[in-house]
Amino acid sequence: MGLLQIIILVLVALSATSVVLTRDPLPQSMAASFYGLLLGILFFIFQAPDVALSQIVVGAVALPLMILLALAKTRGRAE
Amino acid sequence: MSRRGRLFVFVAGALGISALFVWGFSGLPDFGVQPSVYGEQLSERAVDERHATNVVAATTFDYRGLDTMIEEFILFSAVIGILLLLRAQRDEEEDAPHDMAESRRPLPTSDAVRVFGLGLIGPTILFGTYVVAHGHLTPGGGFQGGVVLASGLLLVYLAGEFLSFERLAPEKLMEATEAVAAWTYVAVGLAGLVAGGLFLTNFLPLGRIGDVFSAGMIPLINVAVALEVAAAFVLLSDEFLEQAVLVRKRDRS
Amino acid sequence: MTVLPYVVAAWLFLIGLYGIVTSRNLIHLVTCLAVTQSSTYLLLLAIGYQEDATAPIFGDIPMDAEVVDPVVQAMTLTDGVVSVTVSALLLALAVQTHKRAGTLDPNALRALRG
Amino acid sequence: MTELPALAVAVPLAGAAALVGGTLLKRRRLIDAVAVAVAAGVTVICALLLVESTRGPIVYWFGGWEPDNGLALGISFAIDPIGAGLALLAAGLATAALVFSWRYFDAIGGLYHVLLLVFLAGMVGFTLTGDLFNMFVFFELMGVSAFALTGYKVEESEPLQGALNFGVTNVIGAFLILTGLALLYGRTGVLNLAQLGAALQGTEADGLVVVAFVLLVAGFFIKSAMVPFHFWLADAYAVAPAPVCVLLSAVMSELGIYAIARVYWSVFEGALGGQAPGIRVVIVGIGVVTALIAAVMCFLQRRLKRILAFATMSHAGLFVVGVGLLTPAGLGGTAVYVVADALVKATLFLAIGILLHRYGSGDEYHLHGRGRELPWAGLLFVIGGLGLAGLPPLGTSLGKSLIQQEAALLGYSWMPAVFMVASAVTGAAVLRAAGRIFLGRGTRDDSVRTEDEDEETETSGGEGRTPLVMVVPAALFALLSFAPGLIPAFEHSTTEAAHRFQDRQAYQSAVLQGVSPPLPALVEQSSSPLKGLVSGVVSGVLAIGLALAALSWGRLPLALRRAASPLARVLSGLRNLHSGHIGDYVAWLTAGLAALGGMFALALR
Repeated sequence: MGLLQIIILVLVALSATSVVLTRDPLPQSMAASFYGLLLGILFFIFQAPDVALSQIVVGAVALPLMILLALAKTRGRAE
Repeated sequence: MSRRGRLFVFVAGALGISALFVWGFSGLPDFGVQPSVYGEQLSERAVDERHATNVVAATTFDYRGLDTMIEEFILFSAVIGILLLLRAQRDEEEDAPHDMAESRRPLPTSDAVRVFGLGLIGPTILFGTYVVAHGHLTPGGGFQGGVVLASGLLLVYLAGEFLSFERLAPEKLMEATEAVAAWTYVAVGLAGLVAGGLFLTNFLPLGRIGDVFSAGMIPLINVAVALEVAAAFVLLSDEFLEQAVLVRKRDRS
Repeated sequence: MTVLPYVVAAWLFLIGLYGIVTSRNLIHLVTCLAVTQSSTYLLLLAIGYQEDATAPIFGDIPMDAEVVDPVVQAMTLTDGVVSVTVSALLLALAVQTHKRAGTLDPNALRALRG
Repeated sequence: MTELPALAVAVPLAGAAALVGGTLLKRRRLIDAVAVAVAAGVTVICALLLVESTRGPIVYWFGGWEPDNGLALGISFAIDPIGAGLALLAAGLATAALVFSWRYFDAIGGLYHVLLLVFLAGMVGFTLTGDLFNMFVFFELMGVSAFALTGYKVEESEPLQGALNFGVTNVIGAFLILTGLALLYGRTGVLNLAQLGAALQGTEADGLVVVAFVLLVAGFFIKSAMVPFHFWLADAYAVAPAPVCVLLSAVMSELGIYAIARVYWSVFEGALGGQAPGIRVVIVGIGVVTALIAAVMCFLQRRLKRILAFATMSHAGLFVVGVGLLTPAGLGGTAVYVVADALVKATLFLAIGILLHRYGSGDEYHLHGRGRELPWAGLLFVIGGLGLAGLPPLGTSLGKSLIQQEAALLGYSWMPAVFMVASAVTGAAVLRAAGRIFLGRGTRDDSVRTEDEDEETETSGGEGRTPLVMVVPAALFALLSFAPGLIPAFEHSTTEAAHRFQDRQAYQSAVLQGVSPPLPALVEQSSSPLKGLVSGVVSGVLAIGLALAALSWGRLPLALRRAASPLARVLSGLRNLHSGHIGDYVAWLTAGLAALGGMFALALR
């Protein structure tokens, strides 16, 4: 397998780890967005453009956005 | 359990699972060598049989169309579930629903952001439509395009106000759109019955390979899915946004 | 290196579970769940991948070209949409829980004992 | 007629989408009527499918994609009597739940009905499908609608936590299933169950096959709540509305077990069948442990729904024993037992719903003596409690005795003792609660004050009278729960169905070649009904005795109560494991998966 694949795979693993270890949800949503983007790139390299596109709109945009909104909701009433 | 006890149980389990994965995954073919029987077969026949150049779309919406229909209903029921969950809450909180033109403004939006956002709306919608319409030809389709379309509507929120977003995408309309889109998928399936085939059998002409109007019912389903996804996503954002707005309002008062 | 994709998939699965087990915030937990789920995308796509083959889209390539498996891609697409949907539902539950209990910390939520 | 398989799923889904229109119009009675009509329609469809499937498997290829040279291109439903029977059970119970809900909720709109119909479609599709990935998708559909239904309304404190625990653990279960599927696909390159079975047939059972089997079994064990994957269940049932509990408890748990049977016989038996004794030990062992632990937990509860939640789990453990015997007689006995038990649990959950509707509480101490004015509801509880205990002539006794007989033939001579304990203890818990509520026996409150004094209710409570639409379904189920034991043909036809279910060659040729071989002639099994009668009566009497002992605990000799105190310590340790903490649950799930893998690895080495 190509060097590019190896690099991206390792980056995906590292990025996933950082998503999990970022305990504060606000920075975590940013990390998750970056992770979604990396996965999207990986899927492009795996010759899966359909999945990659879906991963980018969903994983890098939609899900982090919803997390942010949920946070806004719960932050507002933190005592 | 104490934090440490929990971690201990987990680590013990995780070690076991790692061993299990090594044992199981080692039976897989080497990465990048073996095409599957099923996948190869579909790649060979999809263009001829379905006149769709995107084999993934042909698989998703035709050969394995039932999966996608059910998946659409997963989305549908999740949205209904969220409406149910958050609506109960809103009823309790929205004590005085009429005073709010002023306080509903969540954040003062700067002019630069506003112009930027407004400028993006057109291209976004256009791009979304393109992605949906060419789903059977090139990468993309109802899901990806649907989210893009919804983002176009959300830009209105970014550019302007929550209120105008509400006006553009009133909740009732979105709910109805979502239901109609979900219903359309079933109706397409039933149309296959009426046309003399089985449920989800293609009943439209296949057209010329490469045309936007080709591949039978796939573009139609793509549009239904796009509407479903876009409406669902707008509804979800709207539902969460409204929650956030209500909270800010309360904090201010 | 040919096992690397499988190793990474296993890693994503376990690290996500680790996050869930040790999470102190339900929203954080839902994100970790999404990480766990991404392991299945990677596994499926890696199984369907073929060296030197292109995407299964016959727009600009000859009809007899080698392409990667379209079925795993269809499955991953479905899986991905399901995943984000479930995440949204769980987020709504988390928001609602926060409203009732005033906290998102699983350690503080102990109403269902015994 | 040929379109029935598709309609079984399309009708409830189309109905659900159409009902959204009804919610926008805010016509509650219209919504109720349409929802009940749709569910009743699905019931009829499933009944027709059941009748038709007794003549041979029904195979339906969606989109008309029939196999090409024996290779499946599309998705098929492959319907046999057991799958169709479960679908019928789900549809019938959903109809009853909707009728019951007519007057049960006052303030809710139609979204509840929409979700219930989607849930029904998910369950029906799950039982009928013949494709592994499609099974996963239906599993998720069932899950998503069930989480939302569980978390939607508040009865006791922190209800959403129950839905969250339910959601997170079940989603992880779905990942396990998908990972197992990916392994199988990597090996065989196909997804149709029959095709998978054909591809694995006669191959060596190496690590990949075993691990795929472990992952699928673990995923489905999460759904059916086997120890140690069970923690979510009591949390979810304690908070779900009573009519939803009927579906969760009487069908959804069973579907996990059905799925294990389905994948074992259609996919894995060809590769793993030679090592059936090893698999049997593991699965039966897990069933036994679950049955006993859950029975104990059941007896320790005071909230009616939690009592029933653990009773559900305990009996699901017994179902797993029946299926895990891996023989036609074991599966047939389980089928009888599942139907009978479903009717009993439906009766009980609806009876609890009636109490909640009337008194706004589902706690046996709060309700102490208040049920005196509702003797008929007390009767429902007593029938239910004795049904759980398996007293003849209730149908449960027949199912249990069939499984016990088969277990004894396979060398598990101690199995009747397990069945007796699990049945008697779960039955006793219900009878004890009934004695306290309807007769005012026992103490008014125990020493422990509960934290949920201000429990909210899912219905308005305090209703002066109970509407007929709530009484009739409950009474109907109580009557029906006698039926399986009294109709002799029922036992015969389930045994036949079980034989067919396990005939992998016939399944493959029906699905892939479209040819149904003639049905094999059945060997009549000599059953001794007397034996079942004795053990049934014994557990019934034991249950009554235990319930009476619990109600007069304070009056028992002090020495006896002292002797029980070490036991109490063990029990409180067990209770503490059920912490309500999602992190704990997932940690146990991880360890459980590893343990399950280890056990299968040893058994199948």
